[in-house]
Amino acid sequence: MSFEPTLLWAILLLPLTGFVVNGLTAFLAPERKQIPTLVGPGVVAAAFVIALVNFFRMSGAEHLDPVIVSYWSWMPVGSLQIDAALQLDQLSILMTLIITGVGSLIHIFSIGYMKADPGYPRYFAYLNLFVFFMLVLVLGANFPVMFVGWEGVGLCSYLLIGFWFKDREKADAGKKAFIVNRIGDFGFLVAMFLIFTNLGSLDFRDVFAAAPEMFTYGAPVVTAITLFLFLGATGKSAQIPLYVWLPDAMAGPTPVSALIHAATMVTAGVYMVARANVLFALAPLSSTVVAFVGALTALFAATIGLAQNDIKKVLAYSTVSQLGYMFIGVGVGAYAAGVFHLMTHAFFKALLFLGAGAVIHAMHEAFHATHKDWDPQDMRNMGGLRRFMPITWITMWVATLAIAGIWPFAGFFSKDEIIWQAAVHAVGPYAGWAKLIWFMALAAAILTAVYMTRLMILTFHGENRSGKEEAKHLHEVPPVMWVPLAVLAVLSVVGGWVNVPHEIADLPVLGWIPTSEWLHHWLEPLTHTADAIIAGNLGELSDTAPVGGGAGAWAVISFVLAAVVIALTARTLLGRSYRPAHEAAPATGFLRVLQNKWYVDEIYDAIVVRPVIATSRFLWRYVDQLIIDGLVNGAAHLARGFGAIGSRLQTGQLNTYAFAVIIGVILLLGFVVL
Amino acid sequence: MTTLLWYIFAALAIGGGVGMVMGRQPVASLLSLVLTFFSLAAIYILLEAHFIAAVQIIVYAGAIMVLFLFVIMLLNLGHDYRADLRGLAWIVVGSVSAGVIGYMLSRALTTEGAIVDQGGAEMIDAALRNHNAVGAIALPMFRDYVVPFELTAVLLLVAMVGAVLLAKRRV
Amino acid sequence: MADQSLFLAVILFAIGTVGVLVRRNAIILFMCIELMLNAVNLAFVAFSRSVGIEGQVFVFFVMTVAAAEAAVGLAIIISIFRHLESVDVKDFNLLRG
Amino acid sequence: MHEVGALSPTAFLVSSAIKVIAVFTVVMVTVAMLTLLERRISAWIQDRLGPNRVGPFGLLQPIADGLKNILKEETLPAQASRFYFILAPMISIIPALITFSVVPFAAPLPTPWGLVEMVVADIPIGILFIIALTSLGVYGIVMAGWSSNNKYAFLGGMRASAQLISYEVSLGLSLIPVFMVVGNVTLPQVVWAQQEGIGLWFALPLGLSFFLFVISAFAETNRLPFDMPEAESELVTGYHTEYSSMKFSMFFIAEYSNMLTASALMATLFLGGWDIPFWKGDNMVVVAPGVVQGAEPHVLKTLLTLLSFAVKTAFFIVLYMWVRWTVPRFRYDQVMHLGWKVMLPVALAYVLVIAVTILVLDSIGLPYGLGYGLVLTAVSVAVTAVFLFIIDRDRVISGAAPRPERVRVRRPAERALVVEGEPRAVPGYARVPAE
Repeated sequence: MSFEPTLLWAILLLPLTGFVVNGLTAFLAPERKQIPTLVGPGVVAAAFVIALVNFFRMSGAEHLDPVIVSYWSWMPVGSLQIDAALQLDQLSILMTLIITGVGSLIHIFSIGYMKADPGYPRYFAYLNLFVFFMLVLVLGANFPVMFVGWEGVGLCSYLLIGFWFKDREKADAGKKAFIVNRIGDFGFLVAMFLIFTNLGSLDFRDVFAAAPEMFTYGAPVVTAITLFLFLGATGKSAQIPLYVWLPDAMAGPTPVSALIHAATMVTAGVYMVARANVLFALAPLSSTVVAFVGALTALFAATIGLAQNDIKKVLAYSTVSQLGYMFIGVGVGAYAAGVFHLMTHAFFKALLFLGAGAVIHAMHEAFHATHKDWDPQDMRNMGGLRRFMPITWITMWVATLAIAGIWPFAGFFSKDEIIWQAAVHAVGPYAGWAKLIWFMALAAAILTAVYMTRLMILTFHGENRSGKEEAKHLHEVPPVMWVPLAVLAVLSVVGGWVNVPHEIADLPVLGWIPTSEWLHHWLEPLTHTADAIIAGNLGELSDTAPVGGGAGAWAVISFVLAAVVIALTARTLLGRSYRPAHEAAPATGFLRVLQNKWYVDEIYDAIVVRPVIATSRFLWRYVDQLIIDGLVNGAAHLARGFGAIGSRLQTGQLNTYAFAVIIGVILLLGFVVL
Repeated sequence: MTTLLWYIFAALAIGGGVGMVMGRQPVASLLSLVLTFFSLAAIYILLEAHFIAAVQIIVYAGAIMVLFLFVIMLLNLGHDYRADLRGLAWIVVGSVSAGVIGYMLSRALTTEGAIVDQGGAEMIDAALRNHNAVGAIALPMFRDYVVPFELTAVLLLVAMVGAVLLAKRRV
Repeated sequence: MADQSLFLAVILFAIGTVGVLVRRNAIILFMCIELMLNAVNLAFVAFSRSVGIEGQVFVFFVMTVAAAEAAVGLAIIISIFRHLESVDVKDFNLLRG
Repeated sequence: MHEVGALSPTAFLVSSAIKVIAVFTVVMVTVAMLTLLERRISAWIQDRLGPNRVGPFGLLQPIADGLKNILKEETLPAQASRFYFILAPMISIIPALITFSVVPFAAPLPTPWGLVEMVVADIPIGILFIIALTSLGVYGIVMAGWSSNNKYAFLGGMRASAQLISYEVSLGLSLIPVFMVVGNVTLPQVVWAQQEGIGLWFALPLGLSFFLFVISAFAETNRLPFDMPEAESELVTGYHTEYSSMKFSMFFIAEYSNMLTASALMATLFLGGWDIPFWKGDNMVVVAPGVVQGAEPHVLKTLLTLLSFAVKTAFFIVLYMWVRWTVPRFRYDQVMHLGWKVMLPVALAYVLVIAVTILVLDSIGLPYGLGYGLVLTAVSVAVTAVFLFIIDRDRVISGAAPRPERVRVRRPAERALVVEGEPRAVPGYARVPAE
């Protein structure tokens, strides 16, 4: 069935216009804050409306084929034909809705958050540019266009992390993000070259149509392609081993963390794997690697999150951990589940970050009012904020329950589905790994509940530790900031209801929400090839978890487990008393290891950076200076010896040389002719 | 008519070439070479390569040779003739080798099957009719030979930078 | 006419060759090389009568290269002239062994 | 479409011969009259009378001059290269006259034997031919300068070669927007594009090109303010120093016919050629031998359009003369500066701007027509404004003035101003030149 998208180009062009307008404002009249206030959020909201129109028109149609709109020929070189083309399908419209929807809420929040910043127009210019590139990424109809968006969001991320570039540390964080991302981009590029040499095209439609015929299941080439693609994904989506930039990326303004480093850009890797699902389905080894790296990251980041004191750092590691879940989902072959978690995560993680932003905003204003130089982001300086910021408190609890997986919040459905899918895919040659992944995912879920409860208790409950004078200045944030929080809170509750599996709907109490499995049906046209490949090669899926028990039972178990863990953590932590950061004793033992993030940065320094330097030094001192220079000098001496003889032939006269050339030409011609 | 013109211009081209080699003063050599280039442009027109003919005059006669002329004048090599012909031995050797090359090339060209007519003349006629003189050559150049075209652009840029750097007095 | 043009190209090429061998003025050497390039161009155009427009496209590239070569070559000659006060290649003997 | 009928081969030959002779005669006579016009205009500008004795209003003065030139003694410098010395005036006059052959000077003429196009030779490479020929103009001057074996003549030749190479580049580049908009390089098509295709004279939609072309054309014809090669005050008269009698006169004829051709070209390329403004009745183009598209050809129309063409050309000629007697000469380094550092980059940038505009207009599907032209006009006006008021900032266009000397303002020293609590008078801001 054919479908004519409505104003598809405008979705892209609106944020770009916003960028131009705000950028010009930043250049010409930085003090004019009205322009960015109107234009910045306005263009994104307008793009959201257009996306919504398209979405409703699409949802009326059954089994829609992807709509490809080609605007102009971009790189027509020989057999390589790349168009500047956009692809509108079920996945990209979903991503567009998330980006523009959550994006416009965050833009609105930013009006309040960045109100006093001198770089206000520049901030909105970058943010709009980011939205533009992110939309290019998700709407592109071929790998190169996607790559343009991919690089573009990396650029905007760099610009926004280093937004306060006068602070050396923040500028360095931006550079770190940029450099670590380059490693991933290298993987993406190599994957593109491989795809082009093997399939002769880079258009999504052609590649995914040709791949099942060209590659056998588990062929080395497709495994290599997918592994390189995944390398790209680990860079952008902050997975082991390239996750290290994301926690540092918290140096940017908090709404940026919410938009870029939680809700949208970091999900690009997940989107890419989901987009290339056909390729990944053909490569079981790569898929297992994806899922296992995801599980490892989920667990690992969760443990680090347990011991962080900076409210944004906790959320950053939480993001890394939740991204790990998404990779588990897309890795085990449950692409819809991964995208589902991507969506719900966008709601509640944006909410958490914006809530944290609100808290930081309030703390900052309080400390600013009394000129206290305490860190407004350190949770040890907070405490008891629920009395001052009730709306923030409630909405953040909603998000916490969602991320911890409490029924009926959104996270329950998405996370439970991923864990369950990991369990049922534990068949075939990699069954053992899948079981391990399932177990790790469960463990990470428990840790999630713990660190999120800890964050809430430390921030909002107990005694206020900011100081008496400061407490007078604490107050709720203005409506322009709490309204987005409220909207996101509603979404964090109902966001999961679009995809309730029938197993849960069959349960007595939890089955209150009717089954829909809407998202599965919605994405089915894009995933059915991959599903067929997996079903054809993996065989019958398991219907129980590795240790027994069906879907319904495990849903109940994980819900109860999360609830119990939250209750226990809350009880334990509420009983303790905390001291402000500058009075607190340094952590000891294992807690210190966690607080220092397992010393990963130091380990990287020791096993990557220093050995590279040491090896280079060794190569320079010994290999280069002794062996190679020795060889070269020896060769030179030899050559000089010959040259002494040969130089007698050199007359220095140009005509003689020309004559030699001509003799050569005559010889060659003679060879050809005679 | 065209054949007659062809012979006239061919004779002029050869005459110009000989005049260039024999010319005593550099300016005289140069002007003879311009004559050759001009005749070649005329021959290109007879071969229906109108665009190439125009470019031949614009680039060679109009730009490259004027540059040569400018350099000759800049170095003031105008009138004072300095003997720069090699000795008789060289002249003999040179003529003989050139003759050998000429003979071999002619022989290669007259070999049966060396030149296969693939209907180029008709293709060129059709292209000229459909896309006019400039379009006929622009289409293959910008479609099939984009990469070489870009490369020549880079080459020109590099040459320009190099020339400026070389000819600059103080770096 | 295309066939005769090929022979004309051969003759011009040979004249250029003679010039390169017998002259010592660097600028005239250059001009001889330009003549040889032109002979090749003529051959390309003549070939384009049998293989199609591509022959003319290549002439265009040759001309570009010739222009680049002339620019760099003349710059070299100018800078040599500044050192040696001569454009006679017999004076350019730095390469003598 | 109007079928008038093609000419038979014989009629074609006859009509071509007639055109050649007619155009040659008209051009030569006009050139002769131009010398008189120049003197009259210079006299008018300098508030004097000018030649007015020979014939009514001095109209027979050119004949008298011609007679005088023929009767003067031929001189030949002793050390001159005789062959090139004699060849030089011929070489310089040929391109100037040949260029005229591709300029269409009137609407096609219907005759009983078929349709006669009012252009001597409509060749497929049109404007490229003109560029090629203008690039040859330098040889005559350089040869004259070199073969005279005279210092001044030689310097004039050098300057000419440098100046002509420099301005040829911007001349060619300023024509590229015209190619791009017309989509063809033949001049009748250029005229047609201005009549019907765009419906605007290119002076509007390609304003900056027009501006650059006029300046380059001044430089290419060696007219003031770009008369470096002659430069009476410095180089005696440059390359003509050693020439006398008719050979000298031929250089003059070459200069004036160059001027005439350049004016005709400017009129054709940018002012609609023989188009009569605001009248659709003359909009026609020959699409095949004997077939006309657009309005119906008529003898009267041909005459009217010829008049229109003559008026436009005359306008540019008068402009040439007016500028010559108004604007002072550039210094040599200023000429080079203007050519390489101003005209060339601007022409390149303008090509880029027009190319992008055309690409955008084509991709949004705006039909080729008046609207298209108006958008281009808007772009050109904007670009010209940017060029004149932002890039140039009154430096080059108002005569390549020297850069204003940098002045550093010394701040009053703050120390040692207070003596015993009494503030001393603060010395004023002293202006000192920068090191």
